[in-house]
Amino acid sequence: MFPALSFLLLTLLVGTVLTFLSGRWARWVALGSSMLFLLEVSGLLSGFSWPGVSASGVPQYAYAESYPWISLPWLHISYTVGVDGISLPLLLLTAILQLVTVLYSFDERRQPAAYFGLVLLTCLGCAGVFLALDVLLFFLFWELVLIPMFFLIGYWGGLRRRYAALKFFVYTHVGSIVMLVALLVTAFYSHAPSFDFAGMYVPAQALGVTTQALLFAAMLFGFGIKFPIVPFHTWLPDAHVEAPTGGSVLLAGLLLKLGGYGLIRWGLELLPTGLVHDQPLLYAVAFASIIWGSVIALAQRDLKRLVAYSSINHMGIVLLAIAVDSNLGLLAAVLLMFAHGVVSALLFMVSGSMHHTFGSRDIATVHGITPRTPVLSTMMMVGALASLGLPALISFPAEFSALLATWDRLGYWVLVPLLLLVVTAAFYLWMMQRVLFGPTEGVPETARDLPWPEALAMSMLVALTVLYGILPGLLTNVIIHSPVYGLP
Amino acid sequence: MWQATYLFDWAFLLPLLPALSFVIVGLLGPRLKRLEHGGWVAVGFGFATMVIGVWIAVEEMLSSGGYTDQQYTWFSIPGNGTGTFPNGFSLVVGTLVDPISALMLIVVTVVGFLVLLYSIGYMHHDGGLPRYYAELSLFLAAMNGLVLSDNLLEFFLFWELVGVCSYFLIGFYYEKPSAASAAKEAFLVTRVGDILFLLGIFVYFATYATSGSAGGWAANGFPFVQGNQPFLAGAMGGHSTTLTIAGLLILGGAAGKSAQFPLHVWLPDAMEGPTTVSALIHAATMVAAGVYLLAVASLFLGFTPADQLAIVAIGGFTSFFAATMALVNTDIKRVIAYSTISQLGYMVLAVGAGFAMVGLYHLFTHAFFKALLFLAAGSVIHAVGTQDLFKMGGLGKSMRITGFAFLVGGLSLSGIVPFAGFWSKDDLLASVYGTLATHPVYWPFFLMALATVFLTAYYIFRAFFLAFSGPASRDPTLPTAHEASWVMTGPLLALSGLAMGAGLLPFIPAFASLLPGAGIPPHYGLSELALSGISLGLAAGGIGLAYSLWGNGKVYTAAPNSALGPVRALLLRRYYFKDAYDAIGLRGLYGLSRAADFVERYMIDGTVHGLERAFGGLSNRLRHIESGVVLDYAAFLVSGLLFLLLFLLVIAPWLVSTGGI
Amino acid sequence: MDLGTLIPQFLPEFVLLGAGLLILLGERVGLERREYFGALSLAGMLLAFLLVAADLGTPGMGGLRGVSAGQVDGAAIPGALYGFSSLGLWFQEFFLLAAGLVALAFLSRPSVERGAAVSYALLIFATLGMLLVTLAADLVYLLLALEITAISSYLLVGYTRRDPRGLEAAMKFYIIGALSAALSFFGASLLFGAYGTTSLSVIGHSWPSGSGGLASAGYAFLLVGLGFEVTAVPFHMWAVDVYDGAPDEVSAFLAGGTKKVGLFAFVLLFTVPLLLVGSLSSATGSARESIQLSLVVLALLTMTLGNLLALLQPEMKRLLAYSSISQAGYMLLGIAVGTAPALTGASLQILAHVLLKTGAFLVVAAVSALGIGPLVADWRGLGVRRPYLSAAFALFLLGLAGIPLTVGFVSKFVLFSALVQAEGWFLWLAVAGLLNSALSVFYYARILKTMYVDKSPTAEETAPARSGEPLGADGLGWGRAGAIALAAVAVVALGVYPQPVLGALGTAAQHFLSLGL
Amino acid sequence: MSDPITTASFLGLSGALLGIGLFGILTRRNFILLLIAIEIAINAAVLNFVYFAAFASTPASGLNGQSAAVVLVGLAATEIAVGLAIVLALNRLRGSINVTEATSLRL
Repeated sequence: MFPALSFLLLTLLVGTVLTFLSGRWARWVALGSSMLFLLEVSGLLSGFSWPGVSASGVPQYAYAESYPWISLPWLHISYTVGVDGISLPLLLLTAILQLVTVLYSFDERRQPAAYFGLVLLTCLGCAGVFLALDVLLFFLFWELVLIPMFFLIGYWGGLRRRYAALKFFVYTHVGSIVMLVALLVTAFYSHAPSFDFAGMYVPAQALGVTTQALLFAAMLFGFGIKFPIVPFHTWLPDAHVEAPTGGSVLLAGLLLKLGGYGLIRWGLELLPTGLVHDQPLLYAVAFASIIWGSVIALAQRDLKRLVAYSSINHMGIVLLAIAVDSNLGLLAAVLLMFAHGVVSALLFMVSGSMHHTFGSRDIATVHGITPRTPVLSTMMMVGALASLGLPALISFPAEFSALLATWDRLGYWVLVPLLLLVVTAAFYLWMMQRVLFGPTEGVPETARDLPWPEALAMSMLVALTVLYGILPGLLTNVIIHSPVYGLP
Repeated sequence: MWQATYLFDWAFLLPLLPALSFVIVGLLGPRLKRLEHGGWVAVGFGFATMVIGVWIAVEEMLSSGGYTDQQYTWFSIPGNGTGTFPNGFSLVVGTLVDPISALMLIVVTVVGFLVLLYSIGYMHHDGGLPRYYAELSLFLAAMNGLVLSDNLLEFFLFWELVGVCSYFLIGFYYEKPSAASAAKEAFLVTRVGDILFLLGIFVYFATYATSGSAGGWAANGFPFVQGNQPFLAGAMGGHSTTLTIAGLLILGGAAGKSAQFPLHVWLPDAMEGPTTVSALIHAATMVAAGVYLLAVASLFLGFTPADQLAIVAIGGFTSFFAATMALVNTDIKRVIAYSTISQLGYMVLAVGAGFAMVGLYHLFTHAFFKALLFLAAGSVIHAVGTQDLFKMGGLGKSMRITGFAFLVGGLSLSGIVPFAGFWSKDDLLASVYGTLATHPVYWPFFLMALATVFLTAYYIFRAFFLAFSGPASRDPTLPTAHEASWVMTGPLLALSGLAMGAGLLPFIPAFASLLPGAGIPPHYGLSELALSGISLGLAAGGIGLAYSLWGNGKVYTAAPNSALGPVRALLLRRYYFKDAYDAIGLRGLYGLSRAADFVERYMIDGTVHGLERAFGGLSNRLRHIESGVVLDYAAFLVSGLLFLLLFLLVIAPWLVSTGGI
Repeated sequence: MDLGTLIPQFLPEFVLLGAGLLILLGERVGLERREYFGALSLAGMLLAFLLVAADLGTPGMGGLRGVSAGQVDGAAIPGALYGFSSLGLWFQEFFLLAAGLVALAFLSRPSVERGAAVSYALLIFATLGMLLVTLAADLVYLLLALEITAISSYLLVGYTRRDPRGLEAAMKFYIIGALSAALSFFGASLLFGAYGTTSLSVIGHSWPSGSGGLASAGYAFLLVGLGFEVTAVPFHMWAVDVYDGAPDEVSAFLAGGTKKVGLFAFVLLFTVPLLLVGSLSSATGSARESIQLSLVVLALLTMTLGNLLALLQPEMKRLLAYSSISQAGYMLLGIAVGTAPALTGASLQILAHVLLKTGAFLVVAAVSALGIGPLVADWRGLGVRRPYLSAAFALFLLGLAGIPLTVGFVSKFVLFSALVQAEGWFLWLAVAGLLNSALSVFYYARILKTMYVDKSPTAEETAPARSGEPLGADGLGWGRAGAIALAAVAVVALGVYPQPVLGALGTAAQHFLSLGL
Repeated sequence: MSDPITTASFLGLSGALLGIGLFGILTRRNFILLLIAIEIAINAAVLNFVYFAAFASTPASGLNGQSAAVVLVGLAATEIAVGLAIVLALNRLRGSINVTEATSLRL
């Protein structure tokens, strides 16, 4: 069978390297390779058929490949990749965001080759994480994501970029270390025959309750920092505020999803008992993130910070959906991650454009921009409405299923996220009232509406927001081809 | 009958056509200068929609109240035999044509079309017309979708969409800070209701997931109607407390949309929008959606007695409460807005008392005469450019048609025979009266409703006399008013006709089949006649009082120090509700958020920075041990040796002897 | 034994000896161009390398050394002075690799330089000593071999004799070295006193029975003596000054080469005693645990302090010195655990460090040859000015930080996996080690930031390397360029596909432990 | 061990030697005296070997110890030789053999 996934990774790698080397033409190379990426992923989607669960109850994967890599008497590591309904939508998200990011920053002037190369490298890493089914391979790609993002923030970022980049690096690195330990312990203490997912699946589930609980808690910390979960979230606002727009887009759109995906793939699937045992902790953390993110967002003046905190709130809902451990919840989690990926990307692009259109992202000083920049205003409006969960836009079906799943497990506790939806609506509406409406203030004479690359990138995201909002079936029909079935 | 099935199957055109108009006007609007920036496009689509809507309604009449349900799966999850949704779970979007939705279709499409037409004249001088017509079309689409919804989720979906349309249209004059903030307020207050509604949906969905036919409710997409039978959760059994809670949550949602107490604050402020919008959205259709929801719920899901009492209480109280605030207001639109709240209270009251159909009957008539009142008021504002009643006056001569229209609307609202309002309101009061024997607890609310008749007649005619009667305008600076073009007067006349005749339609048997069930058309026994007499008397009294105080250019001013003074102040401050909500929202929530932000910056991040500094300091300290003097290094080495010896020769053996290691 | 059996057994060592003597002879007869000596020593090292490779390649390990399979990876012969183990042979390869890289880089120093010949000869003799260490089966033999290495490296550090910094470094190195030599001698004497023999395996097996703390004291002294070699904290302080003051290539050799000898000495000395930990009666078993504990404590101290000290270190060479101190900590950890997986991990980590550290120091050599200052800050904007050189350095740093697709990542992964696999309280060692590597990432990132993010001091320097310069190797000579390139390639190759080497090391470690038992 | 008391006393002697050596190393700043101290420290080890060899349980063991002692003496000689070489170079370069003065290598 044709090694589709390896081919995908290979083309990504080649594209990245070429971009780094192609100097003035970098943006075109990047654009081309992004389109190819999207093309390949759509190919995967069209040919996707999930082989289901094997006789021994181990979930299997489409386009699966496995080649031995490192083999010692006590250590069996392989290059194993494959996709199922959980990873495929996220892979699609990666392809989409890579394309729009390249498009959005098409006019990047500072070291374009390096910039686009790093963007592509980040996406390569994310794609790898979503594809990898072996502990080492997974961790390898996981770490690989870190470096380009560090440089994107540290070199192209804002005034406090050094601080932000370092903070981002430290937090996520510490997180990934704890995660690695948890994965290693899972592999060794369960005496799994090999480090690949299939090899660990049955032994890991056979681990004792206490072990599983501890391991899952460790994974919650490790993956949670990427989520990010309160109180380990403070790297996120700084990173977002300082990062260049492209960086923020990838950060919010993809990097946060790595945490969610990892927790599902390596936590929920390998350590179900641990999950159940840790549920109170999970609920506490999720509620904390939901409340904290939403409430603090209300006080923000910097649009990027505001969106960053709303991301914390949304990812809290994702965590909640994972925590309830039902097939509806899992579906909601993946759907919501996809939705948040698209919407937050849109909102960060809006913030970025706002910054270099008006020279400020301060929603307390820039007012009534609508007459001057109608297109930008429309984008901001759609983004905000999508993010506050308006029906017929992408987030609604996801949030609806997530909250329904929560109600199903937690009963009236669901009022917590529900009421916070009001707060979320409140800070978005207030933001719109201040920035879009009212008499025009703080808008420099030179302010012009969006340049075409930004407009194009954003309109693509808007189109997706509407498309998947009206036809969520396009996604859910993929997602259900995964262990979503198997969950009790 | 073949063409019936034919058009039912095409019911989805009703949301689709205006949606199409939304896209066209939204994209091409700015190019279509000739067509009033797309206005005529919207009107055209509105007309087509009206034709189809009315046609479908007529067919529904002829098919004598059948159900026609079309379903399109939105998304679904396969079941895994366990959990709450063992047979999976599917969310559908469908079009359900049944009597009451047909009735609503008439209201929405007819008023919608008339308002669009009227806008051509009314909005002519405003900027941003493409936006206006696009959003109005989108609203029509969403409203039709809502009316045709065949399950709660879809209902909620369109419910939110009409909400956001109202948000945009209230904020149409977004340069005005007051408009922007009113829009936000409307969205947020209704959002509170929406949250309760959503939770209610959860309760129903989770409780009855497996009830009903074939695979259960969940697997079939939670339809209102299964196999031509109402789903009637109540009948499915299930824990009564759960049902009650679910019902209350639905009521919460309805209260938000229909501006019932205590979520009523947003509607008067919503008058910041263009008057046409107030007429269509905030009088005739969207705000009535709450009542429609209650009716649907009572028909297809069923309420428990506890729910009914709560609904009655809310409705009865709101009708009175809102009317009182209308008594003193000086803004012509706000007066009508308060009367809308109060009339919606009537409808809620009726539904609660178990007469959903009567409630809808009143909704039907109210839609026409309230839209008429707003459009007439709009025509006045268009002419004189102010909304302050105390600046107007004597417009009756210069604007005959408008004056006539407003008069018709006012009489209909006050419930003077034979205007439309009379029949429905009378029927409503009579029906509620009928339940008092079995539910004496309804008494106070019935009395409130009855008293409201008097207040209503008073405040609407106070407005009428202030605006139209008297010799001339009180404010000479105002432009000399004159009647507008046919696009505005035409709809006024059409609506006047409806405001007069609509109340009699149910006497046509075919039409009555749209309102199946108790008391339609009204049946007049002795007690009913007596009651009509009383209410007519009250209304007449109200009108009389209004005339004696305000007629012929008189202006009544109660001495502020008199007993009425403080009351007046209280009413003008709207019982301080808005202030209270602002306090909660701004000082409460925002303050909390600022506090949290402080904690974030200085405590959570502070800890991190503390750690950072600690490491840095440690590193610096240690580095300076490295003196560069070789003998120091030797000293360190030797001391290290001593430590090792100490450990291996003394400590370790001791530990071993004590079993430490 | 007569020469007839000795020569084939020690063929590679003799080859090196010959090369060294030839070089000295050559200088006598008036050769002075560096190229001759370089070629000669490289040839010798290459030949030795191939011979050892052949041994490793030959099944049953009889091979060219002509020793019966019993002596290689067989049961140790009681009282034998030396024995052949495949693990030892692998380490010989590591040492030859390090020495080879340095010799290659040496070529780029001024063609005619005072003491060129001597430096090559000393390099070779030091290497010779290192090779001998790997064969030791006897304490005295071990110390003797160590001294050969140590003495040659003292001289190597100060071989220019004109450079005060170099000489000061030599002086410090010598004083501390001699002191710790004395201590290890004393420790050896105590062990001999305890068991009446200097055979490593015998001592290892009989300890701690029947000696009133004499043996424990002996081990303590040896820990210090060898701790100096591996720059274990608190015996590390000389290293920073010496690496700083020595000629750059020599620092590369010290960090990449001689230090590892000490580590193998640790393996020889402590693996056997540690092997039986737990499998023994509580008293003796726990006595051995106390040694293990002290080793672990040393290791933790070493890596943590090494990292902490490197954190804010402004000078490039000193920073690298501290980082190599912390790296030694990881390796000690692997040795202290004493299981086959851990030993495998430690060995790979050592190989990784040989490549990475040698490479890094050679880049430093190249950079200072370009006249760029010793401070990290002086490297600002080097990424633009010297793209290839900077890329290589970045690669080595990423490797040291344990970033994927470098051998450094694989080695750390294997090592820490081994710690986890050992279960019990070793898990926490893995955590500590990982947290440390997280800490280390800071200063590596700091350097990367300086090279790529920060602006160059002056516009003139920001001009990219002129195109005329050789090999695009940024104008550093062929020798350095070759050595750096070689190291870089090896780093990536082993990072992408480590299986061949890793697998062999795994088996070797297995054999070695079974040999000990 | 044959006779603990004598062993103890001998160990005390060699220990004392070592101690003197270490003390010298830590306190002397003159390189020459430093070398002497080192010599003393090493000789403590040599003395141990000789003593233990003399009281060895088996002849083989005795031989082992004596040969070790001899080797160590040789090693000590080379150490000192190298040390002297460094002293000379140092003296030529700085004109002083005070080891604490050479502190150019430091932060």
